[in-house]
Amino acid sequence: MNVLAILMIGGVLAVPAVGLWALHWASCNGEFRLIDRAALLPFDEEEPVGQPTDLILNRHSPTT
Amino acid sequence: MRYGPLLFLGILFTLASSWVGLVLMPNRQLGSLVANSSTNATGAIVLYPQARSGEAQQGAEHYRSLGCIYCHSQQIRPDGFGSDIARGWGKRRTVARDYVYDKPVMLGTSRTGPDLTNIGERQSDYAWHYAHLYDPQITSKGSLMPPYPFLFQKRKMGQGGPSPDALKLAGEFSVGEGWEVVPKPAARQLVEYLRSLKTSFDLPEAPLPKAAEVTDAQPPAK
Amino acid sequence: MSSPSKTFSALMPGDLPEDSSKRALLAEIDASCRVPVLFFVVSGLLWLLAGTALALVTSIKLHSPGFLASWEFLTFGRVRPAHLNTVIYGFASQTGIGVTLWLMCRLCRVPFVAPGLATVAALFWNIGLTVGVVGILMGDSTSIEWLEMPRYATPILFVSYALVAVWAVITFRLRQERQLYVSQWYLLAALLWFPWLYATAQIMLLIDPARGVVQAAVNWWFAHNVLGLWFTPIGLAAIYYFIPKVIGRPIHSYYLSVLGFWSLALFYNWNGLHHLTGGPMPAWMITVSIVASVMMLIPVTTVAINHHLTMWGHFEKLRHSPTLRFVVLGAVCYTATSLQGVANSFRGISEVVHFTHHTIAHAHLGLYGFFTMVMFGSLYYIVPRITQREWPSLGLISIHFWGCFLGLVLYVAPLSLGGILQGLAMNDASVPFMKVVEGTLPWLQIRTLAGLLLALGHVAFVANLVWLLARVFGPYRKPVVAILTGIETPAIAGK
Amino acid sequence: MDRGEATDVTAMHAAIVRERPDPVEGHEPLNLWVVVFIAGLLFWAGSYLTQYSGGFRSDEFSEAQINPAPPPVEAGGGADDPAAKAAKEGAIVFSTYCAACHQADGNGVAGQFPPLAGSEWVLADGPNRMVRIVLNGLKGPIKVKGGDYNNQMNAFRDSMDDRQIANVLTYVRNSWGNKASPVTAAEVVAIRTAEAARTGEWTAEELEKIPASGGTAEPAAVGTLTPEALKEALKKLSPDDLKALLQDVSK
Repeated sequence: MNVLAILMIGGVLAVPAVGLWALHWASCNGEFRLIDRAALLPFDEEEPVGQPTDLILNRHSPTT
Repeated sequence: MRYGPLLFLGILFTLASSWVGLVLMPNRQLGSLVANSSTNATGAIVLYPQARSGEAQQGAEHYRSLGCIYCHSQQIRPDGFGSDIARGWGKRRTVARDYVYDKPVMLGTSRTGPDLTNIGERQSDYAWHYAHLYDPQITSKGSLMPPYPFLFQKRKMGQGGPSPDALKLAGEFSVGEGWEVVPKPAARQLVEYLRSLKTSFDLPEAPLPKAAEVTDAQPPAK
Repeated sequence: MSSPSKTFSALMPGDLPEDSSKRALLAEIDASCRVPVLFFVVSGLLWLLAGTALALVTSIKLHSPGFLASWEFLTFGRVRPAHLNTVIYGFASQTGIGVTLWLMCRLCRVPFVAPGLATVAALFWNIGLTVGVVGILMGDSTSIEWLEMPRYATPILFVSYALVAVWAVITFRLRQERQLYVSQWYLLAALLWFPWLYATAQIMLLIDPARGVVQAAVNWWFAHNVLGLWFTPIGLAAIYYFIPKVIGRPIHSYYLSVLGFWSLALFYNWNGLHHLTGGPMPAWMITVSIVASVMMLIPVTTVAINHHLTMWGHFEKLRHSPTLRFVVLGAVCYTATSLQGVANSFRGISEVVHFTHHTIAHAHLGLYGFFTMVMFGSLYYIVPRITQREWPSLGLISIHFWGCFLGLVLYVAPLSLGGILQGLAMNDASVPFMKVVEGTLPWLQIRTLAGLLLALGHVAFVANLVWLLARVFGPYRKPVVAILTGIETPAIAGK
Repeated sequence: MDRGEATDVTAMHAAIVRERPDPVEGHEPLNLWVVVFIAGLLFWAGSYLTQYSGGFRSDEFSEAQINPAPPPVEAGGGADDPAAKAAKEGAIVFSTYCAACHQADGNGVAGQFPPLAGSEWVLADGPNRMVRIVLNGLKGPIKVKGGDYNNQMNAFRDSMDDRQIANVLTYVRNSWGNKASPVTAAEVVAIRTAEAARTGEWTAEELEKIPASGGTAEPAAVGTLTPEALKEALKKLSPDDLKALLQDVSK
């Protein structure tokens, strides 16, 4: 029982510690550098930004 | 984010937190709960809850197999929270200890039908349960509960008239002269299970309404 | 499952059109996804049809209890879990895995690794599922909600799932693109969370049942996390990919995406026990879950803002892209159902709606309105690319969309309201219970009507897909340009 | 498909034009209000958690602060008016134990369960028979409101206490158009003690012999044991038998 409690407390302290360490490690390794670059990942030279795809319905409509 | 490790770590820790909190902790707090022993008025030791008789346990298996849980709950919410107690479904809220012998625990999440936590005390009549299972319309007109004819057997009546446990079917439900409907073992076991559902026992963590409260309100004298 | 497996012989990447060889990586990736993705998707949709049929039976039984009542294996208490398991593990999970495989390949920029592995996994999944659903109808249902499939079926599912997870890790390791897109976080998380949830639930509920109400805690920890940590991440991953992809514009704010993902990961998995409010659980467990449920406002609002601002100025494209239509509808339903969930988790509201049909409506708004819609949208985008064929009938697409949309509205709105009224009546002890029951009747009948509309949509979709797959056998046609420029094509003339 | 869309010049250019004024997509920083909103939520979470977690105990099931349980039903109802209390409890007891067979509207089920509404048995000028039925149950043929019934009602002597029986009978005698004198717990107590020896259900004929109202029925009729009857019986015994009997009883 007591042992378990100690383990619990230890875990409660350890988990955030590891988390903080991981964050530090990550930032040192440039994990967060230019993080928003990834926003462009769905696109490529064949389907670049600015080219809508899959517009197959109601093509006769005046709006396009 | 370019590399995996951080992502993996985060994914791991987030779920680990609730796994500890909502799985391990409950198991540590309630996983070894046992029946409560108390002494009743006559000084005898009373154990509650008690493991079910064989028949009732088989009935529980039918209850599970037929999916009764999808319309009937087995939990009484505290007085003043919902109308569970005001409707007389139970005398007190149910607590963890009420379920220590249930496998699986069938609390239920729907009340298309009434709660059954205490049905064994509210309705212990075999005849009623048989009629109700055979066709709920007999006992409860307008009920949305399906009939369970496959739990009963229609057979020719013996020379000695209807057998003792034959259903008393009249009017639109009668099965014709010389025929009778009798419950199969499954029906009997199911009813035994329902009759075994009783929670009107005192528990330290959930006492029954006190006798004092019971006797203070006398009906008006003539 | 037989029709797809027959299809595949004709689907091998041999019959690719000449001019597509010019297309670089994308074409190669899409082509490599054909067999495994189609296997998951097609069998998923077959299960959808089965699940829809079971759903209709269930719904009719609920307001006409005499319907099909004389057969034990078709009694309400068995058809209902059969419906749930077919749509959850048969349709939703398999289609979700199919979409996941394709997204992973595309975002990792690697052609499908070991298609054989994934195809075998799909095969086993369907076997396990058939065993499980038949087991339920035969009376071996465990009566543990969301885990009704009997013990002898689940290991098969688990093995097949493990194969998928292994595949995902391999693909992830081999990825050519080092940057990770938000969709990939969600997909990876889902793929790693699910086995953990499933294993825990199986062990503590079926293999070595925990004592008493601990089972209830595990049950709802699992059941809610199947939604929150399995379907929701896959659905959000698809939304995060397809909205920017279709409108040709990156997601509005990447920081919001980060916030949305980690707050979801942090809070969603604590939600489960709000299903036991008022039940025989220590107060703190319920309270913790309520707090976590309210915290869900963070991921929900951030994701909603992000998607809305991304769509801003592009709403007219909804008229032209079936993918966008379904995906955006799904995104809206996600916001709606999440806010509804937050509200329902409060003790005061739970007191009314708990135990009523309101919960059922809520679940369908989430799993159907959100997840299923997003999956439909994704398939409209994926299937033409991996089969090199266009959708034969635009008319069927419209029938599909409007059937599902109207059906959804007609299902969720009335049943939510009916559930609230039911709860209010039930909490008034002076109303006889039979009166409460009678009060729910009209809402349950409307639900059957809605179910018919949904079924219509599903049939239209599957018909369109079968038609498309049938063309895979024939000579390659070049319909796309014609359709996009509005020139009549055999397909359009044919509808 | 890609080839097709590439040929769709108009849409493509239209889109590109729309993109120009918006070059920094994916780079939008966090909105301050989002941060404030989150901080507020976290604060609420902390306070709610500390206030309503019952000290994270395994045997603390109620978050009383949120749902102060009103006084129990027995004491609840119309303030201190005992009549209101009695009526309220009577209704609850009825829905708990009786409504399943006799139905919420008291009309029973034709051929199965006899009606209570307008039943001559219920409206009898005294509760003697009804109390006995509730205590020990009833079986065999019985005629109610001209209808024939032959079913079994089980005994409630253990599941209901005297006050509950009194209240539910008062409720039955004054609902669905019924109008009859209320039943007091005292009457129930008297009959319960008088019939302490009784086991098994009553039958209609047995009950017919009991006067509907007035004090407990004469012993002979129903084999009850009032003190007077006991004295009479003992007088008939021989001294030895009496001694033996007393010794027997005293142990």
